[in-house]
Order: sequence, then C-alpha cells, then structure tokens
Amino acid sequence: MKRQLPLALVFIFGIFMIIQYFVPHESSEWVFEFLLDWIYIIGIFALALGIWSLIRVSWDKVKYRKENWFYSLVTLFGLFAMIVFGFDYLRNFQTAEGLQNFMFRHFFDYIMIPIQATMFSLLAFFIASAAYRAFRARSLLATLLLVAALIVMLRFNPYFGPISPYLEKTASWLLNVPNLAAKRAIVIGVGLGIVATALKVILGIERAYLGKD
Amino acid sequence: MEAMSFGTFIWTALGAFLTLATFSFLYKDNPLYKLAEHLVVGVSAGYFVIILWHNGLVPNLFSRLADGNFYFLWLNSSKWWYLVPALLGIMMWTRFIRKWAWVSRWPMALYIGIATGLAIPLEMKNRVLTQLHSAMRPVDWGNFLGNGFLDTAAGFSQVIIFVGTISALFYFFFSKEHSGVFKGVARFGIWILMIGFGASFGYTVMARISLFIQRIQVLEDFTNVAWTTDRGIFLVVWFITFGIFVLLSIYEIVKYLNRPRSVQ
Amino acid sequence: MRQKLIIIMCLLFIPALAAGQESVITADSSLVDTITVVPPAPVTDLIAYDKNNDHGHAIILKWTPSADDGAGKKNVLGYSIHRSLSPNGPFEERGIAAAGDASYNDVGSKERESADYMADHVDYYYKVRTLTADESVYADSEVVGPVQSYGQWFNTDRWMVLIFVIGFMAIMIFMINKARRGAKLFVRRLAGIEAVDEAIGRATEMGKPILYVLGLGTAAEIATIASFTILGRVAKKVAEYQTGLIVPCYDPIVMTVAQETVKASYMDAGRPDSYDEDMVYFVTQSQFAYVAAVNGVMLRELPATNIYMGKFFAESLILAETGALAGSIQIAGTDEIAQIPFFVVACDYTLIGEELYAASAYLGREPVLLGSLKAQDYAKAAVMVIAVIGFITIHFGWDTFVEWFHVAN
Amino acid sequence: MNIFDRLMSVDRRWVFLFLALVCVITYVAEFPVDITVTYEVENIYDFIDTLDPGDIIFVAIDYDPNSLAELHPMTYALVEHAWRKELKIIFTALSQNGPGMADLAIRQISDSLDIPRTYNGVEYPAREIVNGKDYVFLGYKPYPALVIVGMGQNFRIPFPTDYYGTPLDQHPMMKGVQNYDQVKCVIDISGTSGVDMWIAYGQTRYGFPLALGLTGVMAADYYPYLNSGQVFGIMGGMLGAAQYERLSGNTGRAIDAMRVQLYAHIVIILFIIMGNVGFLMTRGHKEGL
Repeated sequence: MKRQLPLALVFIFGIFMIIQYFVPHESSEWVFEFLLDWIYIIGIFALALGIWSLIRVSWDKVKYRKENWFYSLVTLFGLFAMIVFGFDYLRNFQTAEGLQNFMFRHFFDYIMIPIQATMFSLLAFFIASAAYRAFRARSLLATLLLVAALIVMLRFNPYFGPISPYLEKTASWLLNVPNLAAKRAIVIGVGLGIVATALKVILGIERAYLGKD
Repeated sequence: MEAMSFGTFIWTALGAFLTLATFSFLYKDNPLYKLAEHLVVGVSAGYFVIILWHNGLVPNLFSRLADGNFYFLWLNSSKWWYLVPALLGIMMWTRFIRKWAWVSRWPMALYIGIATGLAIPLEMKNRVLTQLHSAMRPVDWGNFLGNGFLDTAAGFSQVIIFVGTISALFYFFFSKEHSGVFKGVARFGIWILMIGFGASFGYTVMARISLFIQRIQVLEDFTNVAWTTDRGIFLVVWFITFGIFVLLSIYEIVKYLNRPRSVQ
Repeated sequence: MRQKLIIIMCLLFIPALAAGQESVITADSSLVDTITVVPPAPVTDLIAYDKNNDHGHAIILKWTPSADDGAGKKNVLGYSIHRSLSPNGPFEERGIAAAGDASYNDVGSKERESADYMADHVDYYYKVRTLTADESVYADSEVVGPVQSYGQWFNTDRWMVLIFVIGFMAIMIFMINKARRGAKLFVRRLAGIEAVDEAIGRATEMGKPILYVLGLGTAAEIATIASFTILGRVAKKVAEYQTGLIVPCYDPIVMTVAQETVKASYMDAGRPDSYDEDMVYFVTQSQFAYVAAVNGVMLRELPATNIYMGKFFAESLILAETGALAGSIQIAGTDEIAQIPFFVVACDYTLIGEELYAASAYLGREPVLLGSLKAQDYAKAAVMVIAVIGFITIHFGWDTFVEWFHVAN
Repeated sequence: MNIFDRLMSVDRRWVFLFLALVCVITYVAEFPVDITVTYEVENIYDFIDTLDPGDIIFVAIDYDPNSLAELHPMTYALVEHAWRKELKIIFTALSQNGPGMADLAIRQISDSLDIPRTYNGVEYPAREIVNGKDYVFLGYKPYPALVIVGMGQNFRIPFPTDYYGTPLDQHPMMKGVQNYDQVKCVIDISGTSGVDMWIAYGQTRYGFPLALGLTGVMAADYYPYLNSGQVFGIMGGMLGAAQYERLSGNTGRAIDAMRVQLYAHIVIILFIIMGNVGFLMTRGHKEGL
C-alpha cells in the first residue's frame, strides 16, 4: 500500500499516457483531457501545503525572534493582504470580483511588477560582471568562448571602420552555424536523456521521488 | 505628461521606491532590499493563491460540481467524476498528519506517472526526431563558398552544421573514453559547443541592457510627473523617495573614505 | 482553436465584403466598370474525404482552382465552402479559402453544445463557391457527397515515434538486464559529478550549509524528476557528514516530493533524527520573487556550495552571480539550452544538457542505472548512424529515407 | 599586489557602478552615434531614396502593442523619409490592434513634417501632410490573406472607404490607382505571422517588390526569403531601425536606444579586455617563478 501501490500507479498511468499519444480517437482524447485536469487540480490543492510551509517558516522566525524576524512579518502581511483583497475583502469567494479589487490590482501593479521587473533587470549588471570575471583566456576552450562572445558583442560596433561589416557577418555566422550545431546536438541528447529518465521512472528503477518508510 | 492624481502618484512613488530598493542589492544586502524581497515573496504568494482559486479551482472544479449538493457529498452532480481529482487533491493534505502522510504518495505517483508517460513520446518526437530530420539536409555543393564573407547559407556552413552536430553528440558519449580518433572528434564537438555558448551569451547582452533601460524610463517618468506638476507636494514625495537612497549613498561613501587602511 | 478563429474571421469578412460592394457602387458609378463582374469559371475536380489521423469532426476538401484564378479573367477573390445535410441544401457557409488555395480543412467542434458542432458518422454534402468582388457574381461547383467524418484508432503519422520509443525501451531493458547479471560497464568521468562529493566535504569542513535549488520546473518536468534523484544522493551525503541543507522550492508539489526524498535519504544514512521538515520549504510561485528570496538566502546563510539542478530560465545568471559573490562553490545542471551558456560562464562546474540526466546514474553507481546510461549511448549512436545515412542518401536524390523521420503532427 | 593583479580583481561593484553610470549618461545625453549599416537595410533605404516625388509606396503596419518598442521606430524613420522625399503612401493595418497605432504614428509623423529639418545635409522645408493627397489609411479588415489577395485586384474591394469612412475615390491620390501595379513597393512592418501572408498571398501572387521590418527575434527566420530574392530588404529589431535612422540622417528613438546599447557593450568589452590583460601578464609572471 505504501510503496507498491504508488509504483503500480506510476506504471499504469505512464503506459496509458504513452499509448494515448498514438490514439487520436475521441475516447482516448477525453480520458487524456480528464487526466490533465486531475494534474491541474492536484497542483492547486498542493498549493495549500506550500502556503502552509511559507506561513510556518515565517511564523517560526517571528515567534522565536530569529535573525531578521521583522521581515518575515512583512511577508506574512503581504500574503494575507493579497488574499483578503483577492476575495474582495473576504466577501466574494465564488465570483472573481476580487481580481478587480482596487487594492489587489494596485499591489500587483505597484509592488509585484516593479520589484520583479527590477530583479529581472539586475541581469544587465550580472551579465557584465559574469563576463568580466569569467571570460579569461585560461585555456583553448575558455578562449573560444571568450572570442565568440566578443565578436557577437561587437557586431554593431561602428568604431572598427572597414572591419565592422566583417564583424557583423562573422557574428551572424557564429549565431547561425556553430550555435545551431551545438543546440541541435544538445537537444537530441536532452531528448534521449528525458526519455531514458522517464522510462526509468515508469519501470520503477528510479524511485527517489517516492521517499521511504 | 498627462495629469496624474495624487493618489496614483503615491502608488507610483511606492513602485519607484521599491525599484530603487531592489537595485540597492547590487551594492550589498541591506534592510531596504530585505524589505522589498520579503514583501514581494508574500504578495506574490498571495497573488497566486487568488489566481489559482478564481481561475483554477472555481472553473475547473467547483463550477463542475455546482449542481451537486453538500448533503449527498456532490455525488448527485452531473459531472460527479470530478470528485476523483478533488479526492486526490485532498489526499495531498494528509501530509499535515504525520501518521497518514504516506497517503499523499498516491496522488503524487499519479501526477508523476501521467507526466512521465506524457513526456516519452512527445520528447521523442519534438526533440529527437524533429532535430534528426532537420539535420539531414542536402549540402549546396554548387555554392560551397557562398556569396561573400562567411555566408550562412553556403555549402561549407551546412557541412559545418552537420559535422558539428555529430561531433558534439560524440562529446556526450558516457561509456567511451575520449581517446584516439574519438578524442579528436569529441574535441571538435566541445569546440563547437563552446563557440555556440559564447555566441549566445554575447547575443543576450543586448536584451538584458534593454531591461535596465526600461527601468530607467520608469524612474524618468516618475521624475517627470513630479517636476512638471504645479503642486509642491509631488516634489516632496519625489524628494522623500529618492532622498533615502541619496542619504544612504552618502553614508556609505563617508564610511568608505574613513575605512581603516591596512598596511601592506 | 486557430481554425475556429479563421472561420470566425471569414464570417466577419463576408458582410464587410458585401457592405463594401454596395458603397462602391453608390459612391462612384465610374467604378463599376473598373471591377470585372463577369461570372468566373467554377472549381472542378472537387473531392471531400475524412481527415485522417484525427479525433473526427473534420473533413478535407480538395479542388482544382477556377480557370479565372490568377489567370483568364483574373477576377477570383477566394472560395467559400458550403456544407449541407442533403444534396439539395440548404447549404451553410463553413469558411473561406483565399484565391490560389486548392484545399480547405472543414473542422467542427467536438462539443455537442457548441454552435459549431460537427457530428461524426453523419452524411454531409459540400460545394465550393468561387467568389468575386461582386457578391452577386459567383460560380458554384458541383455538389459532392455524401461524406462522413470519424475518428481513427491509430495515428499513422506517428509510427516512427512508436518505433523509436519501443526500440529505446528494448535497448534499455536489455542493457539493464545485462548490468544486473553483472556485466562490467565503463563510464568516463564527469568533472561536475565528482565535484559534488568534494563540495559536500568542503561544506563540512567550513561548517556551512549546502544550498540545493531544484529550479523553476514543476514535478511534471523530467528535469525536475532527475534533480530529485540527485537531491537524494546529495542529502544522503549531507546526512552522513552532518552538514546543513537548504532547499527553497518554487512549486508546492516539488516541495512535497523533495521533502519525501530528503527524509528518505536521512533515513538511509541512519540519521532520521537530524531530518528537519523546514530544510525543504516553499517560497513562492513567482519567478523573480523566488529569485529575490534565494538571493537573500545566499548572502545571509553564505552556503559553502550551491547546487542548481533542473529547469532554469532567465534567473539562472542572477542566481549564479549572487552565489559567486557569496564565495560559494557552484555546480549547475540544466537541459534548458538558452541558460546553459550562463551557467557555463558563472559556475565552477556545469552539467550540460543530458549530463543532468546521467548524473543520477553516476552518483549512484548502481549497475542498473549504469545500464540505462549505456542504453542512452546506444540510442545516441543509432541517431548518429541514421543521420549519416540520411545525409548520404539525400545527396543521391533518395529522400524517402529522410522522410521516414518526418513526423507530420 | 601589482597593477595587473588589480586589473584582474576589480570589485564587481565598480563594474556595476561604471555600467550604470554609462547607461544613465548615454540615456540622458543625446549625442549621435554611428551604427554599422548592413546591406539588407541599405537596400530598403536606397529603394525609397531613388523614387521620384509623387510615387506611391504601400506600408503595412501589422504589429501589436507588445512589439511596439521595436517596430514603431522603423515606421517613424521610414515614413518620415518617404514623406520628406514627397512620396505618397497607402497604409493598412491588418492586425487587430494595428489601426490605433498606425493612426497614432501617422498623426505624429505628420506633425514632425510641419517643422523644417535638415537630413544628411539636405534641407527639407516644412510641409503639411494632407490625408488623401499624401497618404491614405485604409484601415483594418479581418482575414489578412483575403484582404491581400483582394487588394491585388483592386484596393476598393476590401476597402471601399478608408479608415475614416471616406470613399477611396474622393481621395485625389487614389485616382487611377487600382492595385499593387500602381505602387512601387510594399513594406510590411510586422510582429505577427501576417508577414507570411504578405509573402505567400501577396508577393508570390502579384510579384511586387516586398521589404520587411521585423522584430529582432523574428528577423533570422526570414533571411532565406532575402536570399531567394522574394524580399529585397529586411530591417530586424531595434538595430535595423537604428540603421535606417542613421541612413536617413534622422536620429530618433532607435538610435537613442542603440547609443545606450553600444556604450554598455563597450563597457563590458573593456572590462573583459582589462581582466584578460591582467590575466595574461600575471600568468607569464607566475610561470616565470
């Protein structure tokens, strides 16, 4: 029950989904869509576990006055505020009016969006520092990496006079020829790796995800 | 600049403040960053609770069982079979009770079984077969050198793509030592990989800089609103928003100038 | 969906066309002779048949375009497809094909409630109308039918996928059995994998924890499942060495599974008492909020080692650079091609693409898993051989072989 | 610690600071920069530049607000160039959200023409842009393939009236203009699959010269059409727009954005070179020991 049944479930549903791919008939499609709904609904129920984990970890920090406990209060505030606004001050659970709630939208527009967009834009700086730190001509491989990156970064640089058009052409060649070959090889390898891993899971060879008793 | 109400301006100021607070992370971890970080974690987690409730649970489950009745445990609803995923979902919650936690493995096993079964044929087709098919292209021998310098469509480029793909695949062999001819081919493979990585790294820089430009624009718009309205209160808000960061910067600079110097 | 959209757009277009014609004529009578209003030739050779390899509810029509389409009187604008339940009508318009097109795919809805519902196993009759600029000037083809739509039980477009899946499964089972019987299998060393062991040792010496990031994938992603196995091995070592472990999660199901995995590893290592549920915790399901939190952990806990395994997107470089700033040793592995370059540049060791899937076998060194690795190699060899054969045959003008590997849908 | 060691181990915060300063300064200070021009953009410029005053070109504005940042600058540069050369333009917008943006672009560019300007050393006087005389905006109709085919017979078939409700024949510039035969070229500025329709149903069928303005991501996929001659020019993304601005001497938002890009890239490259100089010098030194 604790271990054999889950393994059997993985096997049965795994094999079913493989067969389903080859059967276009409506009945197979119906089951397929139904099962996808299952996955979706299980995922939503699981969110409760996640939120519980977030609350517990944050609350523990506050309760035991761990380092930075105050900030955990901020997290809890944000979480509960959003939930209260999202249910339109806990008045509407069945209808989606909460999504139009003034505070809900403003928290989204002026807290979530700016912070996330700024986190994203930190990449402009990190890409620079990573390039400075790591692009060193340590070995042949590192040099190839470095030179390819440099040429592509120089592709629209006008300060090389007559060489500029050649830089541009080399860059586009690098992007469309070696880059394509590298991607294609990785994609094929990854595809086989995914199928191998998935088969191992279905056949019950890889079962770390199930835990133990 | 269009007119903006003071209320909206305060919200914009909050956004600008949080933008600057997040940028302060570049200097070092600090209370303002911690504030922004913890706030966004809570708000975004709450946001997803709401979105999954209104756009997931309600349409995908509740509305389907809506014609059922609590007293019959919804077994009388016309789509009663949706009780199955609901039950599976509730099984996940057995994790709250240590003794019953193992029950949650059933929905997890189902979830993983469906996901892996789904992946096998799809990945075989989308990754392996599609790429294999597009690798088998005829080379344009008549145009081997191409038009002009390093022509992407030239025959030699097509040969390099094919040979490069095969060599890079060689590099990934796990059960063969890289030696002899094998070593040479695998070596060429890793060159191709490295050149590809370098090129795509260099190519991405532009998109990343654009992200920063967009953030500058947001701060610029905020500043424009503050400086072009005739109400001083807008300027006060602007000075407060930026002032905290200016003061902190000055503090850090003074600290840096007075740092204890070690003698080498 | 797209089909439906086009149909809707076509339906919208017809009144527009009609309205347009009216106003042209009223606006300026001189225009009437600029637009040809002579009836065009109808389409010929119209055939209708069930669309193969689908769930039903679709019929394909093919025809030879009107003689006036792009030639002759050059007055053909497009073709409208009309369907009826009886050869005598009434006919209902189903959609429009632009001039030059010689086929149309009449796709209906499978939902009984839908207005667009198209029943299977019902006799339908079709005709194609050649349209001109003038709504009242057209030519109908002959009516064809009856034709029925129905679903198939096997998608013949996909037989090559089936062969590949079964073939791969066969190699895999064969190699695993061989390995079980005790055959010695060689695998070459992978620096990234060997680094994992060293890194855990280093963390122990420094008395600092290990940060394990499972990425942004859900538990339905195979990369994440592969990462669980690696997490299991890492957690076991961590338990043995009594080092700390931090696993912030992006997805609640991933968190649940990771908790089970880590707990099992601690039990395997004989230290169930050291397992703490809060080592694996949930943060949020929002990409950059999650990154902000993990960044915070890196700079505050200063982990000795950061391990990133699974699906990563734009955040890869933010994580890896922050980790480098904190002075951690970093090991990454992802199958997300766009992110591999960033990990290669910013991390100490990177598992490229399929090496992520091989890692669990390496760490475990169990013969069964090594057998599957060997199977993966054989499959790769097969792909390479096919590619070379295809590459050669296509140069001799024989493209049948290459087309075998083309999966239509 | 000698100078080379220092070059190798600059604190990353200096990298951040320097990059941020350069980005902000180049964003604020509006000085011109040079952009390397590629032939596929130059082709479009040359084509427009060599047309005679009074010639008609056709511009299809097929993008949505989400690709506006990349594609609007192209529209601005190209249309202003054409109007300064006293060409006449027929506009369409075959994507659902296109008409609003096309309308906005037309109004703003018209305003810009009210001011005399000097481009590439040539003085252009102020000129009032008149609807019906200098341009016609046909508007939007669903199902682009049919609209494109229909316009090949007569513009009046899909568009008996223009976007503002005026019958086409009341516009002086449409006198004698029936279909693509009377326009010199079609330029599709697109962020959607509408561009495929223009190639398949327009260019292939009616054989008019076609040029494309595409988002940076899309551009790479359309180079085969350039090689096969179906398309005579491609502008890709912000970089393509900046090239057109540079060719026409009309510095606008694309060059503004590229100025930041260019110097940000240079900063990064300089840091890379700095690190490598330090690395190569100290490596020799250490091996010597």
